[in-house]
Amino acid sequence: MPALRFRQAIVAALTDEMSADPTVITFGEDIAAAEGVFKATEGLLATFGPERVRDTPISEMAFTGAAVGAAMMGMKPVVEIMFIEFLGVALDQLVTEAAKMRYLSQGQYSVPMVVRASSGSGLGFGCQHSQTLENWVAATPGLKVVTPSDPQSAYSLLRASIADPDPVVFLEPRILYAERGEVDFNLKMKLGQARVLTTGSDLTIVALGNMVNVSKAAIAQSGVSADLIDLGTIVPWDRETVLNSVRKSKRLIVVEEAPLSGGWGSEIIATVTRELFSSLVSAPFRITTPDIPVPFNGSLEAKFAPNAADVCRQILESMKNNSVPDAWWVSEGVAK
Amino acid sequence: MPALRFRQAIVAALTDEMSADPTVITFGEDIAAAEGVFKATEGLLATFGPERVRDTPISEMAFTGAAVGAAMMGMKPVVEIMFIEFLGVALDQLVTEAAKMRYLSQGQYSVPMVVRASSGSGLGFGCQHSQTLENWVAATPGLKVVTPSDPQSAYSLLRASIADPDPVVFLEPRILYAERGEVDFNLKMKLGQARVLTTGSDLTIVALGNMVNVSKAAIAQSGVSADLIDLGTIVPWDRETVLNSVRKSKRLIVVEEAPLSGGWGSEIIATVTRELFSSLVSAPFRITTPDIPVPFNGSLEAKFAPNAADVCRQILESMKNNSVPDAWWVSEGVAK
Amino acid sequence: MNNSVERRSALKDNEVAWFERMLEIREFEKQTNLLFASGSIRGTTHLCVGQEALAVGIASVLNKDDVVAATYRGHGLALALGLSSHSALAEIMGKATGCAGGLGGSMHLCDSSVGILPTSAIIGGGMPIAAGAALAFQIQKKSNVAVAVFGDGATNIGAFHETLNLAAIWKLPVIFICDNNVYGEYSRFNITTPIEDLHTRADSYDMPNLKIDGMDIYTVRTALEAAVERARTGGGPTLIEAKTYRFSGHSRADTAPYRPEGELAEWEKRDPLKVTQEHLIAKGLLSSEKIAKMISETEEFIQATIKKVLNDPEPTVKDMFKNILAESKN
Amino acid sequence: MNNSVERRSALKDNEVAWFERMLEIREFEKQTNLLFASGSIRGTTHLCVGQEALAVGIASVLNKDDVVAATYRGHGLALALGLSSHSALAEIMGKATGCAGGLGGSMHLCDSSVGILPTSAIIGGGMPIAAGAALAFQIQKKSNVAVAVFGDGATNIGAFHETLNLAAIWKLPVIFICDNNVYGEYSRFNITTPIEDLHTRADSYDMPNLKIDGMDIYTVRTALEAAVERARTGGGPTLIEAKTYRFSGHSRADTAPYRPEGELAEWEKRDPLKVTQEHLIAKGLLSSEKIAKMISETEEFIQATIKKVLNDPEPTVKDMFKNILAESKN
Ligand SMILES: Cc1ncc(C[n+]2csc(CCOP(=O)(O)OP(=O)(O)O)c2C)c(N)n1
Ligand SMILES: Cc1ncc(C[n+]2csc(CCOP(=O)(O)OP(=O)(O)O)c2C)c(N)n1
Ligand SMILES: [Mg+2]
Ligand SMILES: [Mg+2]
Repeated sequence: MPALRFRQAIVAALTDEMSADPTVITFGEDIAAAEGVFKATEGLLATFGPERVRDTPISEMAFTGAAVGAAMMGMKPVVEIMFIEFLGVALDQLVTEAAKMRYLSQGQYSVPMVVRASSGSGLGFGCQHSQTLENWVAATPGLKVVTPSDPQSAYSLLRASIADPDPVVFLEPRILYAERGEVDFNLKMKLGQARVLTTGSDLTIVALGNMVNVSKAAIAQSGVSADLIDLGTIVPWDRETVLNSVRKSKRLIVVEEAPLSGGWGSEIIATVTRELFSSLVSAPFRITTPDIPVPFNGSLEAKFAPNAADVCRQILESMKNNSVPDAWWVSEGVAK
Repeated sequence: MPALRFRQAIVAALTDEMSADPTVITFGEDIAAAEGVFKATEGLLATFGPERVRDTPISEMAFTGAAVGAAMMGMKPVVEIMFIEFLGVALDQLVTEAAKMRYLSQGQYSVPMVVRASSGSGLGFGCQHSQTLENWVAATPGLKVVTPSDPQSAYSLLRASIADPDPVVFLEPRILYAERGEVDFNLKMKLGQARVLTTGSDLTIVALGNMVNVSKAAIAQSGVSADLIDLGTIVPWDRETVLNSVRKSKRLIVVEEAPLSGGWGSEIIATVTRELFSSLVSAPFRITTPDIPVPFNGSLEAKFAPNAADVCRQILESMKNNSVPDAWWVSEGVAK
Repeated sequence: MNNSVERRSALKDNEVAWFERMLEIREFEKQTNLLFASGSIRGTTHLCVGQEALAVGIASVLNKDDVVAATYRGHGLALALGLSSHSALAEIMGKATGCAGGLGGSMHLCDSSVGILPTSAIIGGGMPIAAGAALAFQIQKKSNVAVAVFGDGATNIGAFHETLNLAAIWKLPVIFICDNNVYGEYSRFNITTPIEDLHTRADSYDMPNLKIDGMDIYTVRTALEAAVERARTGGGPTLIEAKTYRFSGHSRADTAPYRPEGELAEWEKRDPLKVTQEHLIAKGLLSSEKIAKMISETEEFIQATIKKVLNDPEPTVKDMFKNILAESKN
Repeated sequence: MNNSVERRSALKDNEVAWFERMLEIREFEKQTNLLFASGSIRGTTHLCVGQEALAVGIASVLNKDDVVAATYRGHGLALALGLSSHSALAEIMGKATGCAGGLGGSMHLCDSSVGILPTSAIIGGGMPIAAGAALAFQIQKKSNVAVAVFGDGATNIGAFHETLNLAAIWKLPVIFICDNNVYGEYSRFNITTPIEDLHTRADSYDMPNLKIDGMDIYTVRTALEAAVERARTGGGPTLIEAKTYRFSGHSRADTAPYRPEGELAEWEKRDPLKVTQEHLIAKGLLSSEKIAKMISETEEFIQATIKKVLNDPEPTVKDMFKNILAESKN
């Protein structure tokens, strides 16, 4: 199996879907001639030509909406929103148009499109280019929301997203673009199906995107025996896998790169609590970012998103006395 | 105390703030000459003139952003986004600009603006004009999010929102505009402070907006002894009041007009579970809308948002055996 | 072949059918208004009385495989394009027999068999979608066109600007039709827009543009035919501004008190039904007797439709859980 | 009076100071680029080499109580408007001494004492904000103006259209300056925009507009002075398109391989520093000796600044929790 960078896995998924299905097209800002600011569309223009691979003006509303319309007419457009923040100028087309089309036409029209967007902190891009923002799309019946954590899931989940008959928001943790990993091109993954990456008896950790890698390192450091669940798809998320794991482990931590207030992780906690309340031995809890904009300074940004050392600390503290550890900003006395 | 309609309480709050503070201005589509499609700005143009009360073009991005800039220059703009959905064409200015200005200027600039937006279902406006969409703004450090539930809180919380030095999203349940209630103009309410509307020993119910009224009716029907907490402010929400209540009642239900997946209520559940896990006698849970677009048909729309009868059923079932009742769509066998 | 397709092809080169359809729309809107006033329709309605010539003109020029992205003010266009009055009214009344099963309502009509994309209730919502449909046609090497119809007020929304630019740079087979009915909600368009002729905004995109009399179906057709021909043959998009007038209020119970006195009366002189009727009489295609008969038949037909719709079933609770994702199809 | 205000007033009617400031910006950007390349600056940078005449021209015309909403490509404008090289570089290097405490970074410079609104990293983000500032001035009956500076690519975003329309209809004292540096990221502007002269887009809003040579500070000043005068006296907004050229790549390590051969060299003939220098020499205000001295002094000054910044403290963990809401002030 080849070892690909994450961004190359994206390219491979696009290439394979575009080769297999002539209705797949892709467009976005500087994705064609320049092959993408993250080089996640490298070679596509050369391979598939300017009809199917297009540069757009800086007009996210227009080109996201164009994807909706093209999808309704039988194409499978994949658009790149360079940074998820830019959906702030185009959200209407996704949440209020694309997600409603099947319903409003009672199945006469469907919208098989994918919005790829880079997301998350870690690269020193400042607070307007470093957010995760899943909350903008996560409470939208009619949309699916996917986040890969490594080149393999980037490849397999992007293929599944493109093949999906409904609109999918595919969030790429931009900190991972340059990371390498082996990719089995024959490995299919289904949307809505989580991966159990490590198995263990004491604890269930649910994570997404780069927090999967952080959690994996933290588990190793901590020495606990834990199920690590890579959710992969946030909407719809894999309740069965998570519930089965927690049934066994009786303990749950969600590790999440999103603000403490309002992130998607509380959804997992609320559901697990609802379903498994009496079998839990301790309070399920989240490890998140603090409720602050993403800071630019490098050492501060490194502290901003959950990191392995702090996740490890919280795992160990929580296991020791079945209690919920303080967030680092509380234990370090810098904030409430 | 006068009995005002909810929309009149909005008018009164705007009038009183504009009288007290010449920097308060307001603009939006058809809010001046026509006095608002919901008549929530009635009389303002006549009283305060065309300089401070303005009709805008259909340009939500421009006028929301204009409020940001005016606020930075010492004004206190209140803009009306007629239906919260229209923030889908303007979210950038709120989440990525307004909420970041204080941080990015390290306190040199602040953005004391209010975005008023009608929200929610119940009036037969169809799925693009009936959503609640708090999730678009709720996970944004730097923003406050407020929802009144009656004319009194509409009046007092809107005044507090306008006086607040930071950007506030003020969501008005549009089903309430015509409802009447007594308003004490001297009653001040603070953002972030919940109201305990009924007190009881057996159960804590947390609700927001019109779900407060639904919950009140349900509590009365059910005969249980419950604390009914009207959150009022979702961000930052009043953890103390909620935790204190649940400490006493040991049971929590959140009643929420938002999709089951991804709504703000899971935040309350996750926090209460984290803090009070060992003292809870049963699983805290949410009563929400199903994960579907808002249906137009009247009887279906009436079933869509939690109603008193169903909340009452769920209260009674949950009290009977300390378990979590099924959502109506599960118990009625229409969906999973 | 379904009813909508037949109704659509009935307009093909049949001038009397145009008039007939305009009459149907006029009566449909009149009755919709009454049903709303009497409480039989909930939510809201946006009538297109005064704008029938544009709707039928568009429908008479386009093929059924062309698509149209219209707005909440879409009853007339939908009926013109082929949707039956029954299906439209049933939708507006929330019946299971409506074009969206009663789940969409007045602002969301749809019929894929004749290219009616779900109408959007968001200003500017349909424009990029029309461009996207046109993009699909271009890539598929089809000669179909997409049409976006929107109001004067909508020319101030960002999506208008972005979409026209995108369509121009990609030379998409899309026609933008600004139905300038003088008002956006309760505001005369000059309150919100600093220019008089909105079509000139297309100059910003080097896009052919023109204004036309939207009250005259013949004028509408001529302009549209040229634009459609250009689009079908790779010449790219066009912006057409049709000057019309909204004879009714904006929505619901609005009686348009903000209109200057006499303005409505002035425009009523050019009522599209009157204009068409004069053409047809002059051409010898209609007589006043025939017209009177058509009117009373239309009235009867709409009354019968109302009766039928009133007896139609409502969607079930199960229905509202369908068609959200492909998996929830049935 | 703080340093920024002094630096700003130093430009008042002082042609030599303009040149000096342009030299400072040029050297600042050159060193920023090197610091980025050597790993001392993280994240990204967007240089404005080639665009200095516009930046300093703007700063030399505006009063310190006027405000400017600029973009991520904002180093030059910020320095021109008065921000010190130290404060700017410290911000870019994430130091506590930066204008945003090291929490903002290269794309977010700010200084309220001279009207630098936090620069926005979102295309079109600053335009409505500038209009809003102008609205405040209008209501406050101040004669201040607001200026929005943005790129050629930004004229395709919805906010551009909406904001120009709003500013026109309200006659706001705002000046829109399109810094057309030929490229938006890696795309020549004609790839994404079907017209050559972007300023003509203001015709859509009945707004005065013109294009100018953005390489010549004298031209910039003349055009801006007229626009500012119009704005201050109630005449409303103006759109100025300044034709400039981005001598560097878009950001970070981009070397602009997509540029046609010879294009850069062609534009370098009109390097704004060269142009200004020629003016000043012709006017007898500068000699080549003086210029050589200024250059070496500037180099030394920036080197000294770098040294200082490198020794500056980083923000503490506590700092990042401040200034989110009024309550979190300290
Ligand atoms: C983004 C957005 N903003 C505001 C509205 C509310 N709204 C509905 S119709 C309307 C007026 C539209 O005027 P115009 O474009 O002239 O169309 P007309 O109603 O006259 O057909 C407005 C402001 C909306 N639906 N969407
Ligand atoms: C809404 C949005 N879309 C896309 C981007 C990514 N982006 C950053 S700079 C840029 C090019 C802007 O070009 P132009 O307006 O000409 O400004 P310049 O960089 O040349 O100064 C793009 C597309 C963004 N920041 N915001
Ligand atoms: Mg109109
Ligand atoms: Mg540029």
